[in-house]
Amino acid sequence: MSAQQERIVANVVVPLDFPYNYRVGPYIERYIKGLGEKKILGVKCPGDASVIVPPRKICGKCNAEMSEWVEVGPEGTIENYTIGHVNLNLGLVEKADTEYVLALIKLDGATSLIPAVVKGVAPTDVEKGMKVKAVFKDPAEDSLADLSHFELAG
Amino acid sequence: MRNVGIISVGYTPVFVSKRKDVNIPEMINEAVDAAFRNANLTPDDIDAITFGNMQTFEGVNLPHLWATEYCKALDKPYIRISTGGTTGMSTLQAAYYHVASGMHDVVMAVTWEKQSEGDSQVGLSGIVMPEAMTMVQHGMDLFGGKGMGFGGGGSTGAAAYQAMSYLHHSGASPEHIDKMASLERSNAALNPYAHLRKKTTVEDVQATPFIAWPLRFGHTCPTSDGATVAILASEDKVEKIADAVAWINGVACCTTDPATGNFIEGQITDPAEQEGAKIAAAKAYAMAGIKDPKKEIDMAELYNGFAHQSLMWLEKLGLCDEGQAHVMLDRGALNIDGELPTNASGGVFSTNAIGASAMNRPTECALQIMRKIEGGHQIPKKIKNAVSHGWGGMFQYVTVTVLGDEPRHG
Amino acid sequence: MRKIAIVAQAQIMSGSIGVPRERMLFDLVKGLYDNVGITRHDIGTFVLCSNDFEVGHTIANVFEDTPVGAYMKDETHVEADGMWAASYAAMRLMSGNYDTALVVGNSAGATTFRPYLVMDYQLNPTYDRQMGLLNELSTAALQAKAYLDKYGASEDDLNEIAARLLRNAAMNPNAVQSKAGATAGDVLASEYLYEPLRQLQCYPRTDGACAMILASEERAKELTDKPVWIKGMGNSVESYYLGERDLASSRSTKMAAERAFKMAGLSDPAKQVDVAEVGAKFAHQEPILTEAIGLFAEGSAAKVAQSGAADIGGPMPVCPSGGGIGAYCFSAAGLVRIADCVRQLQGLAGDAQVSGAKTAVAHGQDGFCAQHNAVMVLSTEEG
Amino acid sequence: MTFEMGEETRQVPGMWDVSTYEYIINGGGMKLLVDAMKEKKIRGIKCHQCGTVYVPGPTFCRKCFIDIDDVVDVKDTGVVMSYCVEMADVRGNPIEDFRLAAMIKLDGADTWVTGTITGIDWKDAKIGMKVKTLWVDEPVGSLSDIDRFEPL
Repeated sequence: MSAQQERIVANVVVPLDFPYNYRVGPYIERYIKGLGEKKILGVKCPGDASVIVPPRKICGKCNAEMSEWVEVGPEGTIENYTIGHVNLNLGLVEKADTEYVLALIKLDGATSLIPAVVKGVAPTDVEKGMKVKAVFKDPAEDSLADLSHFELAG
Repeated sequence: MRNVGIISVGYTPVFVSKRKDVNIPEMINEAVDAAFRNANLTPDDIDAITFGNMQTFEGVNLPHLWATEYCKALDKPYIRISTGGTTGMSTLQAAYYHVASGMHDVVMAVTWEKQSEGDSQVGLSGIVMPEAMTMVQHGMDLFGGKGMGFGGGGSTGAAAYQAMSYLHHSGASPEHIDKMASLERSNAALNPYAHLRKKTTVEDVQATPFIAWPLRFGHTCPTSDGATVAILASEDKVEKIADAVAWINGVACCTTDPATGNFIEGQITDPAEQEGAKIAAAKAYAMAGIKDPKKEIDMAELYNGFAHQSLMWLEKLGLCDEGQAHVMLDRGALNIDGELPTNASGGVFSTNAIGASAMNRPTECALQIMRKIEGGHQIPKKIKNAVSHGWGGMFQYVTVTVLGDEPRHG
Repeated sequence: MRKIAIVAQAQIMSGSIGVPRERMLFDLVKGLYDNVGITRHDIGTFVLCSNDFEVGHTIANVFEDTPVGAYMKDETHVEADGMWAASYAAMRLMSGNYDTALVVGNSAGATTFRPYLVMDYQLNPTYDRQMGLLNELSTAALQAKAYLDKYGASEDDLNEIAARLLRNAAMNPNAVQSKAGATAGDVLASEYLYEPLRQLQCYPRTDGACAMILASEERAKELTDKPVWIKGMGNSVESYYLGERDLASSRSTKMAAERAFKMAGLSDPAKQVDVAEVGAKFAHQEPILTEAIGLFAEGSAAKVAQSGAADIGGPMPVCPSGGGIGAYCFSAAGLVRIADCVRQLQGLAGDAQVSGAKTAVAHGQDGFCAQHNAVMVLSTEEG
Repeated sequence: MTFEMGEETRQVPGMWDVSTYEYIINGGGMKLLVDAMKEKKIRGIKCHQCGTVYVPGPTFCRKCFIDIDDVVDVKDTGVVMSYCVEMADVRGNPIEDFRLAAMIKLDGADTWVTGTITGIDWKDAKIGMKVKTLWVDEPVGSLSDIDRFEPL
């Protein structure tokens, strides 16, 4: 290819974003309504009796439809965690103002773990097995954010 | 080569413009369960799953991963195919090769779109976004029409150019497009899985305004939410687990070039030329042992985002001579009870969950062959050979699948 | 089943490719054709691999057909990791419908898109994407922590793995992140992102493409005297939901490997495999993946890292190319792992050559914490 | 069929941040073209093997699969290969002034360009009719230096 053409490369940026709106479906809909009443709802699999939070239609292990609703938590246990030193902003790494604890939490009565931020404990002190308790937004916003974060229990 | 057949088809209970009651994987799951139910199969019967949609229409990257449980795919081989408008049939053909290769015996193909989650106009214009921006940077007047290079055709895009070129070369008139539109919408009215299901007269079509002459609103497809699933099996498995089968006897695909979208490097082909369709059709017929498609093909399901395309594809796929499609239309040959029933389902033109649109063509053929059509559009005559067709990309992709009531011999 | 071989491969990767994607593809593929001595008309079927969210427009392959020579040809497109494109191409050949296939994957994660953002688009938009807690890095850190806790491995072991990969990458002309003589100390000196994950344990942003020609037995022997046979293929998927998975191990990789080894007729991979190229995006994924494949004992990362067992000169060399730490070309990543195995088996790996390598295993992944995994067994022996 | 859709569920937002992407596009053919337009000329690239003339010019011939770089001028007259008449905007709203939009094969080129044709009632437009370029008075090196096309 000729040098003449090789030199000419256009860097193009498209000055717009594509918006979407997602229907949450009946399971997340009911889960959000539960949060408004400070309740964390899961569903129980008729196959292996596992309790899944957040709730969804299908248990993949049993290929069964889950329709039995159960309340779990609000207390739970830290099963796994990481200490965040950064945040991602539109895919770019930014240093976090303060380090924070992101944990996978097993709610009492649940089989699955949910990811959540744990506050009120120094990152250096956090440990697997710690008991934590859900903190709800008050007043509720009628959104997923109503389960705000977790803090140490008791 | 191993023979492969479609042994079950599952649709979402409806194809509509907005499924407000379910999320994406919940909708997909409705079609998956229907496919199992319709052939008394269970997930344990499935060796692998192929999955296809156009992901920018929902803005979810690799959605098969989120949908794993809902496709009953846990612990199974799983692959995602995406080729634009042809995605549905490309996904079916991927399932075909999973079986024909000898790697697997029973494979499920899952295709869908939930277009109400996004903006399909944006999704489609997104195909050429960087190129269009380059043109704009060089002074193209994108919609104003001044200067060189603007798209034209309004919301029909280059389809209007394609329609005009087709009419010119075929001798068909704009009224033939109205007539084809009315025929297909009336077929759709008989199909419980169609989206636009209102019996439509030629006058009804002609009452709709023009978008870009020669195309009217009444010539354009809707955007739909829906999913379609097919289960394929090898010949030996068919005998064991299937009560009905339609054989996939010929598969082919072809790409030309982004004929109407390569603004910055020269548009090279007539959008109505569609050489790729001729190449793919010839391959698929040869594979299926079909020597004279005009005589041997009993029905056609063609991908028609716009009503003129049904006529155009009939000619490109060798189902009639060039310029004869509208003559067949006039003598009723394309009706459900005609010589060559064409888009008895109502076509993409009546139902368009885009990732599933090119899948609904072969699944319609399969159900017609199995005589398992629900609703009133079962073709009365016996179907020995059917041809299904997909179209997409920037007018450049064509897929063809030939189905039969008997497997290929030799 | 019909025997399929890889005839030749070509790859180009960079931290800033600087030319249009289409031009990059044309140069790469034209070079491959010339190198093998064929033209585009010798290719029976084209299988492309790219992703709308990586190329940044709808229908990723729309402008990829002509640059790879597919004009008026049979072409299809896989939208997943390149490993799936290669195995699908192999299946198309195995069917008997074609004798030759070109597989091409490409991705411009350094220039065009932001890999961590594109991963965000994989999140369930009705929950995880709304919560904003999970992302490429936080999920990786949770996976690393799960492994360290379960098997008592140390962060130093992860640093040793990263250091080895950086050293190997220094011998790979295509690597975009490398350091000759890198030590665990170098990795330790890099910033924490999410503990225990450090910057140098992560894949770098990479532009590039990889192309390879597959052929049936007859054609392969006509086209090369060094065919690399595809002996086994397998893939498997596990749950999307991290809270329902054992992150310290990879169930789906284990199943994928079992399927691939069964097809290849390998009973004792740890002994029978000479070299492995796994698509680990992060240092901690290497032990998780190689253990699942069966190359090392479960939970043996510490022992392997400290003993140098995975070194190029060691008993079970892993990623002599530098793997995902050297370069990670998203949609093409798994294809690059296969290509690096081909380089080893054809004796073209230069300073990183594993002497006498006859059997190799390649791995590719998709999803968070490697939700979906594929394994391919390659060999110089037709068998 | 008696399928009843369930209750409507809420929507949550999402975004594809296309504006964060940086595309690298071949600018060679476009630059060649718009530079020529400054002199009221139309310039493309010819494949020295098959003779195909592309406007704007790519860096390789998609048929012959070889690098191409022969710069050629094509005429500013051409033939209408296809056309349509825009009667609604891209969102489908009817417009007052219909626009005759055409795909035009410029004499000497194998590829087509699109443009607006004026000076003829749209009902009289024909595929195959000859048209000529109407240039703006003072071209600046932009695709808009071609104002429109008119029957020859």
